[in-house]
Amino acid sequence: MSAQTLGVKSLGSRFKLSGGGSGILIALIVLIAALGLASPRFLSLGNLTDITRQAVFVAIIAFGATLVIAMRGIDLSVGSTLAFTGLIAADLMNRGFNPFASVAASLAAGTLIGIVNGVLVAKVKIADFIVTMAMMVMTRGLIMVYTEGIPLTGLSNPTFQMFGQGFVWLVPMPVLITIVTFLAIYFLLYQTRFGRYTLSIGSNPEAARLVGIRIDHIKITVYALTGFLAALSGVLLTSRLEAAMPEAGEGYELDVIAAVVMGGTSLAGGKASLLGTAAGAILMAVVRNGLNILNVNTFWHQVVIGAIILMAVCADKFGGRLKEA
Amino acid sequence: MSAQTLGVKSLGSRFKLSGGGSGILIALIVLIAALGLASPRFLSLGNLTDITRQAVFVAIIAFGATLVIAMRGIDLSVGSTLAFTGLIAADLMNRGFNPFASVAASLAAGTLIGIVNGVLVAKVKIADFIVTMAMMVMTRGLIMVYTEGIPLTGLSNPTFQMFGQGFVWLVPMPVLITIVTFLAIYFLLYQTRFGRYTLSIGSNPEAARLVGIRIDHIKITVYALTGFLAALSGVLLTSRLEAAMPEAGEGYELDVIAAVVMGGTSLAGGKASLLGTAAGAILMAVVRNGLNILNVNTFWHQVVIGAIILMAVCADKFGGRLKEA
Amino acid sequence: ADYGAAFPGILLDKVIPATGKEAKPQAKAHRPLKVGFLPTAMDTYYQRVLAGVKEEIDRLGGPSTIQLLVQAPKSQSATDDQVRTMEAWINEHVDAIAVALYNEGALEPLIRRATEAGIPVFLFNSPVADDPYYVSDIGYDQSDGGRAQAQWIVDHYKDKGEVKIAILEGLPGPHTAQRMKGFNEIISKYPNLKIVAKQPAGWVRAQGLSVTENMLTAHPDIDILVALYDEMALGGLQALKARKLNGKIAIVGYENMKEANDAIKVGDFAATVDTGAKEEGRNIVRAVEQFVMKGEGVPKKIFVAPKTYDASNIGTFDPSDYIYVAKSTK
Amino acid sequence: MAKPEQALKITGVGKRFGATNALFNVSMNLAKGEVLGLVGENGAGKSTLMKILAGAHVPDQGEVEVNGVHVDIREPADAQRAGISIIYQELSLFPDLNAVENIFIGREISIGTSPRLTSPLRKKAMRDSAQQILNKVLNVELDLDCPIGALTLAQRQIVEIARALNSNANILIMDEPTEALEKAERERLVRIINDLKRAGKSVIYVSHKLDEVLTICDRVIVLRDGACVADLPASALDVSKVIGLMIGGSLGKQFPAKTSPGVNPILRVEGLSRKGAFQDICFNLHEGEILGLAGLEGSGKSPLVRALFGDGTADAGNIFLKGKPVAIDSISSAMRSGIAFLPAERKTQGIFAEHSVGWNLTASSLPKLGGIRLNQGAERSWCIKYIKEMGIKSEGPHQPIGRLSGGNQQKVLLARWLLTEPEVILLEEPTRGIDIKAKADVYQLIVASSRMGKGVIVVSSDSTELIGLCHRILVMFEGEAAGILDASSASEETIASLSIQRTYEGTRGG
Ligand SMILES: Nc1ncnc2c1ncn2[C@@H]1O[C@H](COP(=O)(O)OP(=O)(O)OP(=O)(O)O)[C@@H](O)[C@H]1O
Ligand SMILES: Nc1ncnc2c1ncn2[C@@H]1O[C@H](COP(=O)(O)OP(=O)(O)OP(=O)(O)O)[C@@H](O)[C@H]1O
Ligand SMILES: [Mg+2]
Ligand SMILES: [Mg+2]
Repeated sequence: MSAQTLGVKSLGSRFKLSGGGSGILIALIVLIAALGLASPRFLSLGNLTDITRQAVFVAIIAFGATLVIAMRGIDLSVGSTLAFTGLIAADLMNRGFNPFASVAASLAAGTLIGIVNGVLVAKVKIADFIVTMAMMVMTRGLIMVYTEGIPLTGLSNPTFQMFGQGFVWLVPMPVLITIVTFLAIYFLLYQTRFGRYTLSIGSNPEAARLVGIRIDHIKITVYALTGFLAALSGVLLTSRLEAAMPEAGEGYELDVIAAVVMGGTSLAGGKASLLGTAAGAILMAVVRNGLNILNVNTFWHQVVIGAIILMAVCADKFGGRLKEA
Repeated sequence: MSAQTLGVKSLGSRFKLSGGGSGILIALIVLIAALGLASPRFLSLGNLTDITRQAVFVAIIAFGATLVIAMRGIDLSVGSTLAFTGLIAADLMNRGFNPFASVAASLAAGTLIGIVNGVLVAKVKIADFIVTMAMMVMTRGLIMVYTEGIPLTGLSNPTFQMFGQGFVWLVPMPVLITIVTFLAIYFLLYQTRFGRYTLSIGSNPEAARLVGIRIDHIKITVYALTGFLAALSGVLLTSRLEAAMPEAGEGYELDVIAAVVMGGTSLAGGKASLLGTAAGAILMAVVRNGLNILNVNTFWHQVVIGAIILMAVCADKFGGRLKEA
Repeated sequence: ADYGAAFPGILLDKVIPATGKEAKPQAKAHRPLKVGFLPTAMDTYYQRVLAGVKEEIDRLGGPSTIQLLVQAPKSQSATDDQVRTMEAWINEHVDAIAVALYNEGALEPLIRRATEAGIPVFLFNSPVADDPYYVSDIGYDQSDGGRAQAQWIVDHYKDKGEVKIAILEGLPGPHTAQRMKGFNEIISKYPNLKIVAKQPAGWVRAQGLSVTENMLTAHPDIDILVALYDEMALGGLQALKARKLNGKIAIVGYENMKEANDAIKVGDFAATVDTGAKEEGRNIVRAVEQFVMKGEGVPKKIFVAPKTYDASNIGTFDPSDYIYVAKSTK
Repeated sequence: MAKPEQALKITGVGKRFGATNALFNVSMNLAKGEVLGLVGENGAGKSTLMKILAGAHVPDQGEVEVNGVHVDIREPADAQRAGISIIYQELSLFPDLNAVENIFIGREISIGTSPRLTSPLRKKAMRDSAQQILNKVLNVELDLDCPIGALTLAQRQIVEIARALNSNANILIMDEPTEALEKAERERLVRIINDLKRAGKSVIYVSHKLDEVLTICDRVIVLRDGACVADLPASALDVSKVIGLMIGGSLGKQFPAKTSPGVNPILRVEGLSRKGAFQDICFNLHEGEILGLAGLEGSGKSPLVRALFGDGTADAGNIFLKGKPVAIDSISSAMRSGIAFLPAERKTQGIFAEHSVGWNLTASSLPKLGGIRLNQGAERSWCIKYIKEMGIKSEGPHQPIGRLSGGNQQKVLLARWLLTEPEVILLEEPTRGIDIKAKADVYQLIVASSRMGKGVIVVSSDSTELIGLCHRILVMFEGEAAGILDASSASEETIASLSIQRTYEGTRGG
């Protein structure tokens, strides 16, 4: 009985997760079904594998962004961070460092960028939108300074290629890494103080201070985590493309936020739906894949994508209501 | 005496305007002085005219965005709207319509896009960030569908060219139009019910509802106004370039928000500093102008721009504090 | 083999040896052949390439012979859009893929994967093609474009005393780098030709305008405005017009866009470089024909020479080169 | 006689905020097992002092000792460590979190010995003890799964109390904990305080309900303008003495004399119903009449008044203004028909905090300030007029209203609606959280406007207020009008029994 109510409870406390997330899940399933009917190839194992592999780069970052947004923050710098950290990994590899060292350095760099964001937001108290936007511009600039716009290529080290291209049985390595990341963040968000405090800050910052939550500490950590994840995504992308592109990750900031919000996490903060975020990221990949598979007139792509984002959010409102009722 | 205190009062009620705006003004003056020292040519009338002409496109839109943000909203669709409406004007001109008719149609189209944004936000109650982001993507898509990526050119009609290239005495027409727009919005924002209601919604939506403000109505109007201004900017740009470019206005959404927030209008809503916004827009143009004049190495441009945005916002915090003390 | 017949105007000195990792030629019997066409974006330039592709397909019998799949990313640099499209096409087992690389080393794993799947990959308009898998790299040498611009300047200004040059670059990247490389190679030989300003204008007209204005403020006395793309040059022209300097300051553009071409006729532009966009498109299809229909090998690089147009020879340019001319009307 | 053990000792605490000297050399002590009352006007410094003890404010000077050892309280965590826990006047809860999460926020139970940010939470344990506190101690039934943003103010107040109790602190601070509570709940709180006392814990009790303070507390400290003006055993005090100490003078009688209302109804409500909110409500409101609206939380009084204001419309029934039927389907239509509404939650539903008093005053009557261009001169002169008439303490029309005390904020909001020259004024908890003097002022203003022939409806959870202020009192129960009492014959008991009667029957029947 009490175990049962516990079940109910956790459902409740994750209401937004299931509720807010449910709409997008429905939308996703409908879309997949529709595409499956439209083109037999769509549901082929190969294609589904590709879709997941295409989704991971946005997904991983979006997991971090879910925390940021649940905290009533925003992070526009993720795309540049992805490119910057990918570059670092590639550069170190090319200088003959061992792959793991290079990756570690790259992840550290991402975390550092996140910390800078966090400090400027939490300590200097500049609006997160501006801080991360400036960081986005500056980081992209530093990339240009360093690469002069020319990618770093020739990353032929098989160990390094594993990260982005390897398989474990049938599961692509990047997908595996993404799943592990998801579970880790899921645990952090719903099972630990850290997650509680993150949501509390998003729900009522002043109260969070009054109950003794160290807001700055949490904020900086959340941005750092997001920077770390952007770097992880950067490493995977670099390993996947065997090159670090100076322009990598351009426009990711918006894709990421779209995935999070489509997933049912509100920009007003206080609630988060990590499952929804994952669904949101996959949905974006599915749509684009579908457009290619159906060879939709290339000029119509943006129109369709925009429309689907809107529909997904509506579906989510609707799905949410369903639950609430 | 009472007149004096009245002055004090209006100062008080426009606190953010002066306080929040003061920092950016300081930053702007410092920057201009510095550039003046670095290059004598910088302060030439010609160059200052160029700068203002370069600033207007972002400035005009930023005036609208100031209202949106003061209302606690956000509009990412302005860049696409600018391109779309510029296209409409150009297309109609090429079809031989009279310039004023073409411009009117283009402004109407911008307003319509704004209304759609507003309705989706206010009535359907979808997050403004998502609505306007989807609108941004879709509108850009429609542009591609229509132009297939090729600009519309050959706008040789002198009347139409007036808008973007004409002069009234020494004042460039677009600058004149921008000044008029500024005064109009300034009046709307600080002297009319509409402005009060807009700020009230940003300050405390629930209280706004309970004093009988028709929130949907105001929101839709504000987005419509912003769409209108984006179109106005689009017309000016098209007339200036004698061509409508499919990629016009890309990235404007961020420039605009940066200008507004640098100007001292908080994303938390409730307060607005239109003067600050104008300063913010000019600052962006000054920076880019300075980079070119000093022939700064290409690769460093973005780094500098990002850094200056951050500094300007800090300056504003600082300036703001100065006032409060 | 005499490639000249199959590919008129090909620069054989640009051809490099094959690596052996490429897909092998094969004469495919089934029709229509599915060919993917994947530029880095859809704009004036690629539309012109596409026109060439379509006309050449018409020559081979139209859609019943080659079914053309066209997909373009939302922006120049959206490499991961290209990744998606490539993967979709590979899963679809198209017969050939023609892709434009935005950057050096882009898509290498995808090109490899396609090649391993037996799908030949042709590159076009790719500033730097250095992966070992592509069958053929079609287009022109970007640094030749820069050389052509420089050469025109040299021919007209080498003994005009000190000449001040301002340059509108594109976004930092290989296109800018390659074109500047070629340009500098030649200009640097002439000490009287001075580059006084070099600023980025993001490939677009609006920035071409404002950056030119700003450069003119710093250097009112420039003699030549060089732009690495006509869009930026046309923006620059607006700036000159506003100062009544059009025709006085020589604009040297790049790409021979229609407007640039007209501008030369009225003397607003001094010169522009045509990089053979439409011919590039034709060569793509010719290469596909050779490799996938006839089963014959093709050169690893199918490059043509950029052609400089100015007042002296602008009349010789055939305007139909801008558009797709359906077969029937030919 | 053995001196009782010191739980808390404050010496020479001072605090200023810019110009205002909030606290000035305040010293006090608190014995273990003692309940100390803290009273004073709005703005006297009570909350500031308490916030200092809770670590929300850092004092400019002064010492704090807990159990005889000096403690340096710089942030809330320090206070928690020192065993001090507080119920904030402005609740500090998290609307998106549920009751359990709110009760345990900052004190989560987790697996493992040292509580780390990342150690897994023991949710069941927390849920069980939350259940324990709510059901056994406070004996309330709450939906533990619903985000508390969806709960009523009273329920939220309970959660805040539960959180404080759950902290097992030795020193419990309650800053106006009963403002939002029903009589029954208030009585329960009194019992809880006595239990705490018996358990040797100390309580500081801040309230404007002086009788309550005198019954609960052993000792009472009076603050005036940030200084401690009296520290006396409760037994030595009565309400009027306390008032005297608070305001440094005597207060005329709290409730102004009633004038008999006119005969013709200004507002008539016939069979007004909305499913799940209120059913078949009928009453007349006469010119110059003040009608009280009593009933427990959830009895439908709030939805009813809001329906009269067009905030959520009724599905059945008719509303007549001055005999003419009116369709009230939106707030603006209600305002057009001359109805005004003052919501209970001042902070979240009333004020535009960062904007000036003048701005807030005219928020609902801007059309009066001219067709297109707002006449800000007129705004200012009206504002000055009301500030004078209503005795609003402020630096003037330009001062941000957020800086005013609640009492003064309330007066401005009242003025906001009087400025619309309404026929009918609906007031929800008009004196919540404001001091006894401000209350008297507000009562004056209400009666004054009724004298001008307006009809007034007062929703309040404070029966004394209703009896003292109103002519008649409509008591609601489970959405129905349980009865209309004549104030002259009504008593707290009759109101209470009417508002819970059927629960008696229900319990008898069941
Ligand atoms: N956040 C603040 N900023 C500046 N001054 C403040 C602040 N809070 C309180 N004050 C000052 O401290 C004084 C005491 O305020 P406080 O809130 O303690 O009054 P109070 O006794 O709690 O009133 P009430 O009985 O209504 O709760 C006020 O007069 C005010 O001048
Ligand atoms: N942010 C602030 N800045 C300056 N003074 C303030 C501020 N907040 C409150 N005050 C002062 O504190 C005094 C009382 O403030 P407080 O917040 O305690 O109101 P209040 O009387 O407690 O209202 P309520 O009891 O309804 O909460 C007022 O006189 C006001 O001037
Ligand atoms: Mg208080
Ligand atoms: Mg108070």
